[in-house]
Amino acid sequence: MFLIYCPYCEEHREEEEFRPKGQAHIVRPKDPEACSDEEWGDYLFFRDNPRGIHHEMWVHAVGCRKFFNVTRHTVTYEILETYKMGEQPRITAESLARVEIQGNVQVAGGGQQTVGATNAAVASVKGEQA
Amino acid sequence: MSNAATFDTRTEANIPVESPLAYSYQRSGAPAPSAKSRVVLRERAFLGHLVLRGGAIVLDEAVRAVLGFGLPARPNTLSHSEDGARSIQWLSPDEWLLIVPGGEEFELEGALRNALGDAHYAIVNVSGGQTLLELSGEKARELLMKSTPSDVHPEAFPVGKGVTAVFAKTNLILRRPTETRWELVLRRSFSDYCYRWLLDAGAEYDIGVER
Amino acid sequence: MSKSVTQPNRLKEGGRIDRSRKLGFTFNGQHYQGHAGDTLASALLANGVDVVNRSFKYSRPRGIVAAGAEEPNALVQLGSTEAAQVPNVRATQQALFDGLVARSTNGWPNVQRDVMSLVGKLGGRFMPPGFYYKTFMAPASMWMTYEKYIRKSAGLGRSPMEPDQDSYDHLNQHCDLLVIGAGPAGLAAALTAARSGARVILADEQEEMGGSLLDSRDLLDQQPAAKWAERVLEELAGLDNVTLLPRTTANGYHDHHFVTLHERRTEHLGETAPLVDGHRGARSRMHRVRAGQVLLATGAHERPLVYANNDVPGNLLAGAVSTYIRRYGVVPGNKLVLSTSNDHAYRAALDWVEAGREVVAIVDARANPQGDWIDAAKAKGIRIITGSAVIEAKGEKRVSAARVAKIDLAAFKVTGQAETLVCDTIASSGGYSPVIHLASHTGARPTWNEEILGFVPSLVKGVHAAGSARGIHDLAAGLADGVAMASQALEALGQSAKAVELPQVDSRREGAACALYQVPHEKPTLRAPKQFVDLQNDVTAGGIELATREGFESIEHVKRYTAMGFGTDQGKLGNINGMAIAARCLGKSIPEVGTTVFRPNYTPVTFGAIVGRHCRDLFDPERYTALHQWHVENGAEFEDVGQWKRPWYFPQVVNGKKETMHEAVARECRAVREKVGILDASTLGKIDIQGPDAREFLGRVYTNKWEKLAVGKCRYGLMCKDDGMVTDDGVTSCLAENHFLMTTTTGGAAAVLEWLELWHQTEWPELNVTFTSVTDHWATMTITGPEARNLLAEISDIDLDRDSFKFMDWRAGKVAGVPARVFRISFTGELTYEINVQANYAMHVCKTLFKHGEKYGLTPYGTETMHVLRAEKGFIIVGQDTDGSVTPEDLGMQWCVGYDKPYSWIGKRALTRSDTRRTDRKQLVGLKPKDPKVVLEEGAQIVFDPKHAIPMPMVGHVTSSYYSPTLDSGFALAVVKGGQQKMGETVYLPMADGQVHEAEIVSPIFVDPKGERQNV
Amino acid sequence: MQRYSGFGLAKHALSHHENWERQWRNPTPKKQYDVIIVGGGGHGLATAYYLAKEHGIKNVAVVEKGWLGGGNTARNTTIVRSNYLWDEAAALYEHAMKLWEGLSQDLNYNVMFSQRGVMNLGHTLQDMRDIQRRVNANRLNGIDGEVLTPEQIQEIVPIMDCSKNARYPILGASWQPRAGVARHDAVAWGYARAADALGVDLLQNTEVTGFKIRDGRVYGVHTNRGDIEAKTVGCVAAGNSGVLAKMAGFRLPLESHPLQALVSEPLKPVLDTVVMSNHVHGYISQSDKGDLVIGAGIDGYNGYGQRGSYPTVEHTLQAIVEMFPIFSRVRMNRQWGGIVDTCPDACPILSATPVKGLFFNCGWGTGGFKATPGSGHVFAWTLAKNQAHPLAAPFSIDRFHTGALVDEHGAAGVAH
Repeated sequence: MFLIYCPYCEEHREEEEFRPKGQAHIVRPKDPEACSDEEWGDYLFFRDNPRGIHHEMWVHAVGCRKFFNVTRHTVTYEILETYKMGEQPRITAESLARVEIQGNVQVAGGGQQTVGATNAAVASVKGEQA
Repeated sequence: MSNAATFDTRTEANIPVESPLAYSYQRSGAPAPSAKSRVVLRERAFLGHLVLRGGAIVLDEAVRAVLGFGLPARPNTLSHSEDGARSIQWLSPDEWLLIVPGGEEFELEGALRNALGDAHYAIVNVSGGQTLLELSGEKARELLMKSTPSDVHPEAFPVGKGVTAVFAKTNLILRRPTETRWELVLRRSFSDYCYRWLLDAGAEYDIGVER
Repeated sequence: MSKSVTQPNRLKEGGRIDRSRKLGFTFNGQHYQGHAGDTLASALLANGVDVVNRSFKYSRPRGIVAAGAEEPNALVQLGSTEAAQVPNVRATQQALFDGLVARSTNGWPNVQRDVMSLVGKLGGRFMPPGFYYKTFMAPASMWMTYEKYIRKSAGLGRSPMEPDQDSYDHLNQHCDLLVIGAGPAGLAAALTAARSGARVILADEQEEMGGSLLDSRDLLDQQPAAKWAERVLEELAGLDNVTLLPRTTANGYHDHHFVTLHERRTEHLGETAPLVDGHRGARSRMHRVRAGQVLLATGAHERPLVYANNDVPGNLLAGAVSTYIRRYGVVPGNKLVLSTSNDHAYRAALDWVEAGREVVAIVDARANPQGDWIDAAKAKGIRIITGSAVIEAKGEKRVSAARVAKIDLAAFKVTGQAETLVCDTIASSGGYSPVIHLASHTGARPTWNEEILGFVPSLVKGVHAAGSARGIHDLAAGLADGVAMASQALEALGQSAKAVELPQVDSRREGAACALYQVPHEKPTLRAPKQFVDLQNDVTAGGIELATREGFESIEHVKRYTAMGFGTDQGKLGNINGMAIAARCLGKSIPEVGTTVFRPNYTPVTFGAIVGRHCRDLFDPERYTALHQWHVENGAEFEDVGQWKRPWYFPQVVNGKKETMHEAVARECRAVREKVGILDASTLGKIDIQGPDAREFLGRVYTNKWEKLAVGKCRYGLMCKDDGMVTDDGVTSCLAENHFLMTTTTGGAAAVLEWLELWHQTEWPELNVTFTSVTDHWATMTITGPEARNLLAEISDIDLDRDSFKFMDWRAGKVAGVPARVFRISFTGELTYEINVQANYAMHVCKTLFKHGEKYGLTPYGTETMHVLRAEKGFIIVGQDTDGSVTPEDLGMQWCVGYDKPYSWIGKRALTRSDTRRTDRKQLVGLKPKDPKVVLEEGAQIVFDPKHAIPMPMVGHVTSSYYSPTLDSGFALAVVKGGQQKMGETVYLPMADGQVHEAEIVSPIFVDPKGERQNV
Repeated sequence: MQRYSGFGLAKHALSHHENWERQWRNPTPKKQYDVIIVGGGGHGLATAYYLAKEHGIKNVAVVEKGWLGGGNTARNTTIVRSNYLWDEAAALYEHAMKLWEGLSQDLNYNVMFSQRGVMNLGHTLQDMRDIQRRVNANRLNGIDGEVLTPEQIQEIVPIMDCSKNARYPILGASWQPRAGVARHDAVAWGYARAADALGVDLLQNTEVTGFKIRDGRVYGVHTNRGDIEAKTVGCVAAGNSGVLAKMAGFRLPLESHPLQALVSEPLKPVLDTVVMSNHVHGYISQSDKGDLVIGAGIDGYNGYGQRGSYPTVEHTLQAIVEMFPIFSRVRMNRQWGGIVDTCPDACPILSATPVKGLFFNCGWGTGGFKATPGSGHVFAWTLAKNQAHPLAAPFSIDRFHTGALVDEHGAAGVAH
């Protein structure tokens, strides 16, 4: 069960208070009538579904009822940041990849980094791993 | 003016009213508190409950002008009048719950609307839809631990805090106005469930219900 | 009780039991006695009970092997009454209580003489791993018969057949540091954190905290180690910031340091929770712990050696022998042979000798073991046979001898002549495996440590391991590690650790262990007597070898093919040995073979404890309206709609007979059509919408137009998702220029509110509008029927004149002296007023209505009558007449679609996709059965050609179907392909009983098609 | 291939089981194959088997990043049924059901397909409408099924609480007698052994790291063991389909979610059929070993972690104890999670893709195991003929653009 920091309540709360709402930053086309069926279908149904860093929307359903965004690793389930609606993530797959190449650290297949492969720089960015 | 309809839902005192727990008392009973009771529950029915929506700065100003105290400054906290009879709780960055003695809510709404003028805000009277329970006693906190995943340890939940919380399989508003007292604000339709839950979970503490 | 008092294996003194308290218990129908402080296992051993169970597959006699959670054999069925039965209780973890009743889980007619053991003896050879995949295939039709017999031998214990009388609960806990395990490292860690002021929880699975300190031979500060443990526990118990949880197993480590701790509160007291002060508390309790940091001080499990017939009762773990002697004052035999790969196990022999019994020999696999333990054994005159191991046990229901031989570890073979040593007990030790289960739950893969010959946990951030749990088996080092790891955890929390003075431990010289898992036998593994790896699942070394021979090379394949580690002990004893054997067979190293993943639970937990209080009456909330008591008192039958209890119908007693639903509904329908009925409509969702942009917002989320709705007016609205499918509907009223009251379906209320918030917060934050649920604030009573106006007029000050208060208007005024908003909208097609009052007044208004309503024939009706009446009018129920694949156009509700609204409202774009443009989509129509007596089945499938062979092309289905008292016939709503263009055509409904009903496609509006009655 | 039989088993017993052959080889990858199947789970192995057996295409590699059958095949609750609502889905699952019925003999591997019947409970009036609708549709589609009354249910499952006092009383159920359970691992192993015998190379520990694509056409895959070429590549990777699609340069209408399951300790037989309830949200059967096999819900967030949230397990067991109060003292042994790739309409994707020669078979969500033989069978046809099998045609990716969804949420309900 996750522990999620609500950027509006400014507290960590239990996952039971929240509901996941899927991929974040999906914007409804400004002019739907100008969309092709393909574009409209893409907007409705097609998702990034990454194995790794995922920006996703949650709602603090039992709480402030605000929607907000979470950057989370979909294998380790580690939450790297939460941010308010309208804001952009500070941590992305790309930003992490840059750090990882510098650190030359291998992440185990399960996504969990083992004790033998510690690297402070990556660990701090990757948050929960050490 | 916000151009919203106001409506005084109260009427003469001689018309009978029923609290959301009326059926529950009849169906599940209300064990009287005894010397053994380590948790005591009391319903404070028929209070005035108003939801305020809008920007904190404008609302704070209006509330101060009308009630003499302001909005709570921080998320998840309460502010209240000196005698404790009126309180305002932060619910979200643009939402507060105002609880006042029963019967004050309509005039208060009007006064606030006057004070707020053309500002963007909303006030909604929800007095019929919720009730407030007080919990006290040495095991009140443990009873809450059985019921909610919120951290109710004094370090994490000091006096003056209030949150929306998961409670058993529903949710409610949980507040701690004083060192010894907890308040639960329940939705009417879930109140029987919450009441039965409290009696069941509180049985081992000889929970008593003050009526 | 005649022969029950002897306890032949109980020592005169020693151990932590209370000899002054005698407890009687029954095992397999035989009465015995033990003492307070015993486990069921120690009491059975004290009484000389050898055979405690039969094995799962081969039905071999089995005895107690271990003293804790790793025990694979001693599973019992507990309980003296049916409702109190608990299957598969591990005797080593069950505290003895007076009157305990237990039976072996297997063995028929009894565990001593088991019929199935013949099968095991003779047929064992014919049951290699996976044998069922290779057999029972011919003839195909016989598998179900074979399976019936296979199933008969399934299972260990049995389920109770009566409901549990006990209750369970949850306690949500939060702490800075959770310490799991109260052995030396855990106690040192907890003490460090506690003194530093952190919120600490210390949990330990055993009856008594202290772990290995309780049976240690070591002295701490010149005192028995247990004394130090007692002192520390006393200090911890006195601190406010510490919660001590004995008898509490951490059974699952979930994300973000959420750990479930299962506290067995009363299982040591009796089979049901005792009455205390008139209350029966929870039998057990699940602590749902959110920890800042977690410290695993879970210790290690000793590995047995794998040798032939190592399952015969009398084969025990060396450490268990010490535990039984030192903690329980029980020596589980007379003549001991110890087979070991390490120094530490020597203490079992020392304890045995000191208990006054004979150690036949210590058999050490190492050529030249050196160390203090060895010296101590020599000093006691114990024979030590080096470079050797027990290769085979002899005996059937109890060990009678051990065959010992020289072995070559590297070549994996027996190199000398075997010597047979007469004995009744063989203790073995192949080293110590850190208990890595909880760390493994987090998803972190453990890593093999060649130095300690075990897997050590990998740790995600926030998790720490200390002491034996990470391979630090030395006592002094383990204590220091506890302090160090607690300090590390505190630092991570931003707290600083206060220094803790550790007790002095005498240092001891210990030699290195050797790697020994399976012991070679003279015969090849597949021909040797069975060498058990997983005792609970009867997995043998030969089975593992066979699996690898057949190409099962991944350890997961080996595990699955042989069932290794699938037992209730989850391979605590066997897994590492099994991996080592697989590695040997595959010519790989253990880390190359890898480990399987441990999953929660660490040890099994009753469903009841996980369920907690969320059962029976509290399984799920029941939501009531303010009029619920009235409904109950008036005999309503209820329908579950979401969590709401809604009156379904109100059966009356007519001539001493209670009406059927059909009768009641017919009566209620007639009352509405002819007089007046009343419905509790309070469950409909109600959302207060305020703000200058409210109107614009409504226009975007509803399919129809809202810009012209005047104050005092109401309008029906239809809501779609952006895929164009109908998702909710309801009436929204304009209360003031910037103020609306939206109603939603009962089931959709919460979802619609969240839907509105979603769009407002994510797409249109610029719109100035707010949404607040007022569902519970208002109670809604719908009075409907020709007499509705007359009735309302009696108790209301509102001008009800048909021209001033028109259909689709709302007015405020008083009803029964209570301020009310009255909406003139209709879901029945009759003259209708929906009276909304603050819910606290609802009962008064309701009673007043009935007081005045009697003369008008006011009749309460429920959801069933509501459904009939609305269906007669062709009004849809979202979720019944729609299923998420229906557009407004499919419903024939083009009148409710604002095609030319400036904003491309939610759902609009999707209506022009190629599939939604099709003209042969399923469309809502009415169906008139050709036989008016027929009420079509809801869900009946519709075909055009009933003579078509199966599979028959289906063109739609019946969504709503009722008998109409008004029409005196059945009628239905349905969706039919292209139905709107097929009015008057005949369709067919082939039913399960062979009947084929005929029906005509008609307009869905059956009553008052012009809508005159609601306008009167 | 060494044929399995009771007689053969006895013969091997006499030689101490020292002469059993490998069930499949462990070959070195060839440079080139006619077809590459990415994903060595049940569906992938079945696809390879039917390619070889029915279409004579034997130069096939199954590329598996871990061990055969190690994904959802090994993690599901083994329910097999075909009583789906919509014609398209029903036809596909019934096709699978017919193959299940002769599978042990076809593969010469006992997959322990046990047709003990599956019951879907209805607790509300709308549940019952949906059940009637589905059973009526099944019947006209030639799929067995009936609607049971509470009394009939009680007779089949005497230990269930069918009383009116339950929070959500049982109002009825749908019942498919031909449905049941099968031994999940055996399905993967049986297909693997049979495919291997026909010449298919099963490449374990071989991870696809990319696709070789030129001019919009696939030519093979990159793997950690080198490049492997083929002009036809079929991806059957369940939860990891989205990752593969990304490698090939497109997205899918999928989200991968954790789906949890759990088992009790083994018990003497007490429940002989499969009971599912969408409304109180739980389903349960008892394995031949005696474990109660219980499906928990799907977690709402995306996750590849093969574990989900604890409250999901709590809610599931609450439902089980609500239906079976006698199980309160039974103990839960183990829980685990799989990764399910869910489609917006709860139906699979069996489809060509924007890359020529590259096909995807995915999106089975919570219902993949029961489809294994049918999925493999129609996908093999599709790969062999480079054209959608008629049963696969409705499940093309295009439907998410045209809007022709096959909405099986009602039938899929909770995970199963």
